[in-house]
Amino acid sequence: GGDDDSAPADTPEETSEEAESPAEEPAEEPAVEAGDEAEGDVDTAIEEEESAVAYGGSISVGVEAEATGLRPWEDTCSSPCYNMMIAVFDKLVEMDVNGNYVPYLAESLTSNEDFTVWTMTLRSDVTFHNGVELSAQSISDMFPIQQAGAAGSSAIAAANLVSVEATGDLEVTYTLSEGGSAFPATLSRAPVGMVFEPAAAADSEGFSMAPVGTGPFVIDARDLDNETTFVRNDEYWGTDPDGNALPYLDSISFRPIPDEGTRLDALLSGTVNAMQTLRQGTIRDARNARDDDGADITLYEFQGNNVGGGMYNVLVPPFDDVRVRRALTHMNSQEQVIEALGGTGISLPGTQWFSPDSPWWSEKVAEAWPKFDFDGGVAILTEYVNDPERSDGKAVGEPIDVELSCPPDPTLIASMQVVEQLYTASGLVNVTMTNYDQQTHIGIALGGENGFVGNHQQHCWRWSSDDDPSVNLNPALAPPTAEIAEAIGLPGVVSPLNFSNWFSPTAFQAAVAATKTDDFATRYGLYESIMLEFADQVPVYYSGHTATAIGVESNILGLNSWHVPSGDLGIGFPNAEGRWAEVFIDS
Amino acid sequence: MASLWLVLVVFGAIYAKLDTSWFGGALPLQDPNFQTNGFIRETGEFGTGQPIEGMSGAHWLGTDAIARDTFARIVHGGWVSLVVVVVSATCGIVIGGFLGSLVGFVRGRTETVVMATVDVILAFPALVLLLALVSIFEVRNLFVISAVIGVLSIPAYTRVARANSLAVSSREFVTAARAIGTKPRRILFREVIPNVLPTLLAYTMVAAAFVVVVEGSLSFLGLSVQLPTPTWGNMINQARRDIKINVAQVIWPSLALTLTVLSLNQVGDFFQQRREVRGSNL
Amino acid sequence: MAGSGTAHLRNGDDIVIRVEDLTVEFPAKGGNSVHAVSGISFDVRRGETLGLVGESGCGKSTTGRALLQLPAPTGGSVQLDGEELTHLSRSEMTARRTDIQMIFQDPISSLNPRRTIGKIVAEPLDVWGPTASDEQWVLVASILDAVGIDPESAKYKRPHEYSGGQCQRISIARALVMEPKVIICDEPVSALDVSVQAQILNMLEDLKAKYGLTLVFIAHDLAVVKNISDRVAVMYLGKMCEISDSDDLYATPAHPYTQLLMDSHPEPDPEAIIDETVVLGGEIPSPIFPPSGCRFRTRCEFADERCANEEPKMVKISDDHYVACHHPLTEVGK
Amino acid sequence: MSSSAVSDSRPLLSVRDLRTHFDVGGHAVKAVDGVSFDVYEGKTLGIVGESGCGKTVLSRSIMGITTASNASTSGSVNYAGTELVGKSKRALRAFWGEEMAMVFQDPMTSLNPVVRIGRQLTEHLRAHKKLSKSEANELAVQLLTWVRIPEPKERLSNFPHQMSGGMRQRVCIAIALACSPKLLFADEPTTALDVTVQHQILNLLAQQQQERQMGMVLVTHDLGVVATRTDDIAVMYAGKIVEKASTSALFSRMRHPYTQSLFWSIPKTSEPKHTRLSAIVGRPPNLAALPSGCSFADRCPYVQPICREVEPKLQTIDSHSFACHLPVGSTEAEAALSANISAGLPQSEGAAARREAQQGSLT
Amino acid sequence: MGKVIATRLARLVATLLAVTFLTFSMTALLPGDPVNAILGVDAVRDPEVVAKIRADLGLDDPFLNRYVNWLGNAATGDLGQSYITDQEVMTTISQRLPVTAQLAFMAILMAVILAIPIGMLGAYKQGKWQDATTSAGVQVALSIPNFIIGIFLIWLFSVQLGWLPASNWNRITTDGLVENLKTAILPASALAMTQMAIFSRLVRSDMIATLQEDYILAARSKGLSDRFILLRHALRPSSLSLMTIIGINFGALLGGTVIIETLFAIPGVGFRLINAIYQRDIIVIQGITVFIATAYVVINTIVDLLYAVVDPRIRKG
Ligand SMILES: Nc1ncnc2c1ncn2[C@@H]1O[C@H](COP(=O)(O)OP(=O)(O)OP(=O)(O)O)[C@@H](O)[C@H]1O
Ligand SMILES: Nc1ncnc2c1ncn2[C@@H]1O[C@H](COP(=O)(O)OP(=O)(O)OP(=O)(O)O)[C@@H](O)[C@H]1O
Ligand SMILES: [Mg+2]
Ligand SMILES: [Mg+2]
Repeated sequence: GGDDDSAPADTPEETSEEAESPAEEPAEEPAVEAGDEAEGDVDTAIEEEESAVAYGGSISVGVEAEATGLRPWEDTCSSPCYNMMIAVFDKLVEMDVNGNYVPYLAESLTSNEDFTVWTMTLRSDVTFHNGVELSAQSISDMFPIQQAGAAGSSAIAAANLVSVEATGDLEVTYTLSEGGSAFPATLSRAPVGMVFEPAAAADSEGFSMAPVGTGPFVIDARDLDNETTFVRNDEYWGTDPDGNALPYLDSISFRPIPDEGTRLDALLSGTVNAMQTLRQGTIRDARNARDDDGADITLYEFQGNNVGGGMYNVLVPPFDDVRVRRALTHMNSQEQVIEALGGTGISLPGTQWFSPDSPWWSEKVAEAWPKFDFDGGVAILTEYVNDPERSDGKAVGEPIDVELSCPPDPTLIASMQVVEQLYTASGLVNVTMTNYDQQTHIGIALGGENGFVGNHQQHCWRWSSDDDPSVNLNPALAPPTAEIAEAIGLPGVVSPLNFSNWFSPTAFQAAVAATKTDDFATRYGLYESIMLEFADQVPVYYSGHTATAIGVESNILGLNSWHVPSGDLGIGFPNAEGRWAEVFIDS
Repeated sequence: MASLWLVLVVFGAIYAKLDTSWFGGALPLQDPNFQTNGFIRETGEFGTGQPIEGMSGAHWLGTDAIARDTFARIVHGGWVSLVVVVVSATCGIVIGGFLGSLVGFVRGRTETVVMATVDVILAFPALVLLLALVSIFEVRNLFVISAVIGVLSIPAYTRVARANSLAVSSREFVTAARAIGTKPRRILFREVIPNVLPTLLAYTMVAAAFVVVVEGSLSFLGLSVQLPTPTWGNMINQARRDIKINVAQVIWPSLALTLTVLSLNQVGDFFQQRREVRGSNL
Repeated sequence: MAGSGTAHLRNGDDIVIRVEDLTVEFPAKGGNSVHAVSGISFDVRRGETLGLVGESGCGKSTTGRALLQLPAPTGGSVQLDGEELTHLSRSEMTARRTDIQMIFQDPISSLNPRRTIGKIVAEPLDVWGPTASDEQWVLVASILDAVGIDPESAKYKRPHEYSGGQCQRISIARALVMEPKVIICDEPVSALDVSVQAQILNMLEDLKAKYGLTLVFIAHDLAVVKNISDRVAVMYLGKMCEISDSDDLYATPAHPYTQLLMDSHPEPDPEAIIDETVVLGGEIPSPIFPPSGCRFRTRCEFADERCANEEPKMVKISDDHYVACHHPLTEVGK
Repeated sequence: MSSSAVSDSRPLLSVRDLRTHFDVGGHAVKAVDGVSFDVYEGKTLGIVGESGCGKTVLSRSIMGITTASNASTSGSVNYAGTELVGKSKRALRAFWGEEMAMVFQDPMTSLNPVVRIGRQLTEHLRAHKKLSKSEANELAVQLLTWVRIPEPKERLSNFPHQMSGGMRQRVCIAIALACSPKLLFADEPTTALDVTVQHQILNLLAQQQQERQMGMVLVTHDLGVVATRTDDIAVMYAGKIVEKASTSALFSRMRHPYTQSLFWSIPKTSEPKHTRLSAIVGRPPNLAALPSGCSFADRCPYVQPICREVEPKLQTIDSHSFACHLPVGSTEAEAALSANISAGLPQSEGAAARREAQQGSLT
Repeated sequence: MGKVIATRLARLVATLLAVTFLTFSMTALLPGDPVNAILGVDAVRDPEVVAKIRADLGLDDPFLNRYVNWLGNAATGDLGQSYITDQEVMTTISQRLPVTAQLAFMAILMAVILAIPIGMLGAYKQGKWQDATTSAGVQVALSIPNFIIGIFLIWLFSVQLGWLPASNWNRITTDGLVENLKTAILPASALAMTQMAIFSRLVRSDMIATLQEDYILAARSKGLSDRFILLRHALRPSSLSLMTIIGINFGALLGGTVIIETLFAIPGVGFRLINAIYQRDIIVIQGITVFIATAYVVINTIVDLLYAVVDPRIRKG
């Protein structure tokens, strides 16, 4: 019940945008229509659309949850919400097919040497839906609103953004208290990067129901929990590479359908024309419907950086001993877990925070990551168990106690039971399994009162996103407690988001260093070193990358071939977030 | 028929729970939590079982998403239903039955207060109450779940008991007991409650059916008994994800649930009918 | 009539029960009250049987229960052996319950269906003190025997295994076991078959002699009341109409209501004359709004203005024969 | 009501050897076991007997409204030339209400509490006779007038609970009379009522019966009720008729010991207070396991060995039928009684006391 | 009558006070923090930001203060704003209650329409094969979890036959009644099954008791047909417990259609309630709870009043 099907999963629902830093190395050329490759994993199919485009028509899209709100500065936004927001709002910066951040509503974006001052020029021909013209002033007027918003204030704090000033009609200057090369990522994400009409935002509740942006679609009706409809923005600035005005569709509506089965059924029965999913099981069912039952649908699958798995709380014995973490990781068969998740042939096992499709992916890390090696794991664990100095204070030879906790999602429940059986098979682990609902689960992991330490042990969690690595990785490496922060001379730099409470000065410094340069090779090296340290110290573990998909009726085209203003192809549909401006119905 | 099924379930549950070596282990019950495709320590290899499999000789009712024997899980799942039914019925009868009998007997302000409380609980959306109660407890073992469901079934029992107690209290043997100078407490325990009990027991059968379903719903919300304990509810919930691949995995536990509820109702009806002697006039 | 007054009360040491101006009211909807019993008085001598007759709803049972303070009356006095019961606290009253017992109309309903006869009959003893159960049983058995129930087989049987008449015997035994001075019999034979009725009536007579009981016998059947009572009181709508020695009452009824009852009573005699005019005798009025003055006046052929304004008081019309009527039949010359 | 028991006209209802047995756990409960009698137009037959002797089952079996699934009825019920036993429910329905009607024991429960009096009075008329609503209403008012309910118009919209017991029973009678049936069954119509009301109701029934020349079967356990209001009486014991005669004949000379014992056990206002009643000992036999011979033998003051062996046949002498080997008043009976008294047979005690009392009063 | 209504009102107020207090305590006891839901997991928690949010929501006030504040506002019709969406709770409810109410109403209506004939048949043919069959069918319906029925209905009517939409809700106001019914019929049916089972059991057993009444026999002896007796004489007195349970279950459905609403993606109260619970959106939980409790009490009061219509014996008192 509830939309727990999606919510209790992990973090990616909450915030996950596509991002990659200015990358040199292009991602592997996307090719085959996703799905039935030999290896079986999801691949991302982004290619130039062949058919002639057509105007008109309406489509409805089944999404997995309602957007809590459509205020970029205020509402935390998950995948379904992004689908809607992107219809109304344009982002200042977007990501292209190669994973580079490129200007979108901006025409250009440059920084000074130490990345503390960023200067942006806006497009000139843009108006908001309410007729107000977009200007540099609009952007700087947005800033106080963003500072007051729940989502905006956090993002501003994370980016160390201190001021946004209109330094010309169309020129905006961003000043950061501490320079960061990944700042474009911030401008590509909703809380700061999505452009809304600041005057209209004064009425916060009203805005959520009737958002005003510059996007390809204009809000028409918003019936919470049921349907949100957008109609064509006739004044939209964007065009396709051939100069045709966008968007093609007359209208698009989004319908939250929390139940995975129903959502797929809704597509198969024509109740909706498109649907998204972040579940392997649903992708599997959709593939079956297409391949075996001849359903007339196209599946756009995407294998993102997002990787499922979990954390060991290294401040709690026995997880404070790396041998235990390493042993448990060796004993954990990702293949088996993926099968339990229904993702065999869909999801790839994880070895790092980046998927093999990502420019940040490192072969070296993949090699170094503790593979499934049951006997190896048992050997290490035996060593710990027989260590008279063992950290959990139990008698020599006694099994360790592990509390394994996931939100009560059937999929996660299945996977945790696989882990449990593997651990138990060693005879060295007593496993207790607990399920708390999402909020409790998060609350426990965050810790709150006791300095964000938490008294959790082994928790299901999800890591990473298609954003610039710094977005997710840096907060996760910051000191988890005030003492540690004090000790390294950075008092106050305590991160609640360091869920595993693992702190390594070298990794932390590498992460900080990676934000001080925009040289891809340097940054790649730094992140690789961090991932190698992960492979060595094992504060987290993986249970496979997250495959996502958007399924559409097969006459709906264009989802995989939208363009950034430069005419290049855009990133596609990461995390089941579609860009709908260039979608059309083939008649 | 009905009682035969119940006996089977109860026996299965107890057998599964207590001692699978009865009859020299001749009964073919597998380990309900054993993943047949899981890692086998001895051989150092993975098992040959298949997840979400159909019926076969090895697995009479197939296997679930992690290749466990569905038949064994259903038999073991009966244990949870059994305990939940017993505990909640006990809660209901002991607390609800007592309160209802009491207020039906003494009437007056006590009755107003108790029945108002009952109304409040009934007016409260059950889901919120259930979620809140379940979340408050740190551990969610079988006992806690049963107790929570039990607490929630108290109002209904109270109502039934009160209605009956009202009727019993107006019977003449209660007045007779007063007339011989029996103290109210003794009247309550000796005269009223024994006469309210049979109806309450008949109601228990119907309520038990309901309780089995409630446990299923709790499992559906992921809030029932801690894993890996199988319950019919959590089996349905887990198999639901793969319903497009193998419907049977949803059907089997549903069927067990259905048959049990059906049987309980039938047994309840039987008890009820036994007390009814007159026939229809039509 | 249906009046009040205390002229008929007697004096003497042998008065066991003396009821004066007994009033019982029950709350009714809309702030009204049911005037179930309105100021009746009577007394009962030791060893005497007082019969109470009247139509359904006239307050017979309520009177009977009021004697036991179940519930305590709204007003008036009830004396048992000279002791006022209405002033007793609950526990004091409980202590007096051994002296005054009650038998109910419905024999089946007055026995707890889930207990054995042995337990039911011994219950008063359990309540009243820790007698060793062997001793208890001896007493219980002797009394069961006295009421014609085989003690040995009764010990473990339950009420449903007995017929109505036997159940009534059992409840009589339960009352007797406390060795009470007075037993209130609330229509003990109304629910029984004619043939069984005779058995019970005979038995009550025997027991009365054997145990020296004083009875208040409530019934609506004139013949039954006459048969068993020494003195009969006729009630109508919460009031007392007439009280008299029973032979005398039946020979010369003085109250028109008593006469109406007698005319209506079907005697098993084909030669009896039926008064076919009693087709429209009127209905008994509501006890919530009883008529003013004489409560019977709405159905009385002799009623006049006086009856509406003035409540008749008990007057003596012959030796031990009192009537509350402005126009007693003895005077009218009927 | 005249006292002539036999009329040479054809009987309205002729019951022959009617049996209704219930199958209870494999045993036959012989609730009605070979009952025969006739009812004539304009005459009243009283059926008297103890509780459970089968009176109700008898009258319901005659009408054919026994519904128990375990019941089986055999014999013959001939109503005005039509055989009713074995007729289908649908066919019988045409007789119910129109030809024969029934008044039930308890007026509190035999009226539907949630349906207005007006509708209950006439719904069957409307079904049978296709009356319009206003015609039906008119008739309903008339019916209530017949049964002497004041302000009949206003009463039509009343619900049963707004009326007293006596009024309700009158309504029930009105319902029964509505289609002008030729035969009326009244199953203990006054048992639940007060004496004064009983008196009114019995008067009303008698009046209506006379006016309409209906045949009536008056079922009761009260000898007093039948004494003055019936033409003939049948006494039932354990599912059988044990004595049957015209009312006057029966009361002047009771031939069956059961009838006599019953009569003696009733207190009478004419007797002085504390008159010892002669109770019938024991209780009626279990209908599922009747003793061989005479069912009354165990309670009979006159009982002789033959009574326990041979079931007495119903014999008729001067149109007075009884089923007894030792009919009361016969010399054999007197001898048997004396023998029993001297043998100290408990069931003869009452008779002994009575004999003594009689002798005492003679001397 | 005035007095009756006054006592009823007093009871309603007392019940609501108790319910709201209970809700407040319950939600206060729930682990988890609304701030996490507001910020999202990945958001960097700047202590100042967190403190500001808490202060804005009054989360740091003592429990009783919060309750009393809420109560004061609620008394003036202001149920507050959602922590998460900032929507007025009143608006949230007014948009969703009609949906859930319609579903509940349709479910109950369908259930009653089916249950009465089924229950009557069972009682009329008690012990015969008709009774056995319907009873068994009814009990199967009773024990199949209703989401299973829902999944089946979607599969059959949407995917296989393509007759009806698989999810979501067309509002009468915007799409008209026909379109509205198209989306309502499947979820209402899924809900109706269980209700139908409960109702028909009840009708059956009450009817069996009614059929034993003397007045049924009396009606028969009047020569009325069985059909007529069943419908005109037996049905009404047999529907008293049915009415009670309709009242209770209607109340329960208003708050408890969560699973079906989620399955069919219907914008109803339960759907929002469960989300509010998951998000610890206490103010919304509170508002919805109050509404459900009010609805429950009001509906049951109406049922009590309806009793009098069905059973004139009650009318007098
Ligand atoms: N507990 C009560 N509450 C309200 N009214 C009562 C109560 N008990 C008795 N009454 C009313 O008091 C009146 C007298 O009742 P009571 O039972 O004494 O009559 P009764 O003469 O014994 O009648 P019956 O012959 O039917 O037993 C009746 O109108 C009855 O309705
Ligand atoms: N459906 C049935 N199944 C079994 N036995 C039955 C059934 N109906 C009636 N009897 C039995 O038939 C016998 C006669 O019953 P009936 O009701 O005719 O007695 P009655 O003479 O009318 O008694 P009362 O005076 O109490 O009304 C009783 O012993 C009764 O138990
Ligand atoms: Mg009484
Ligand atoms: Mg009878």
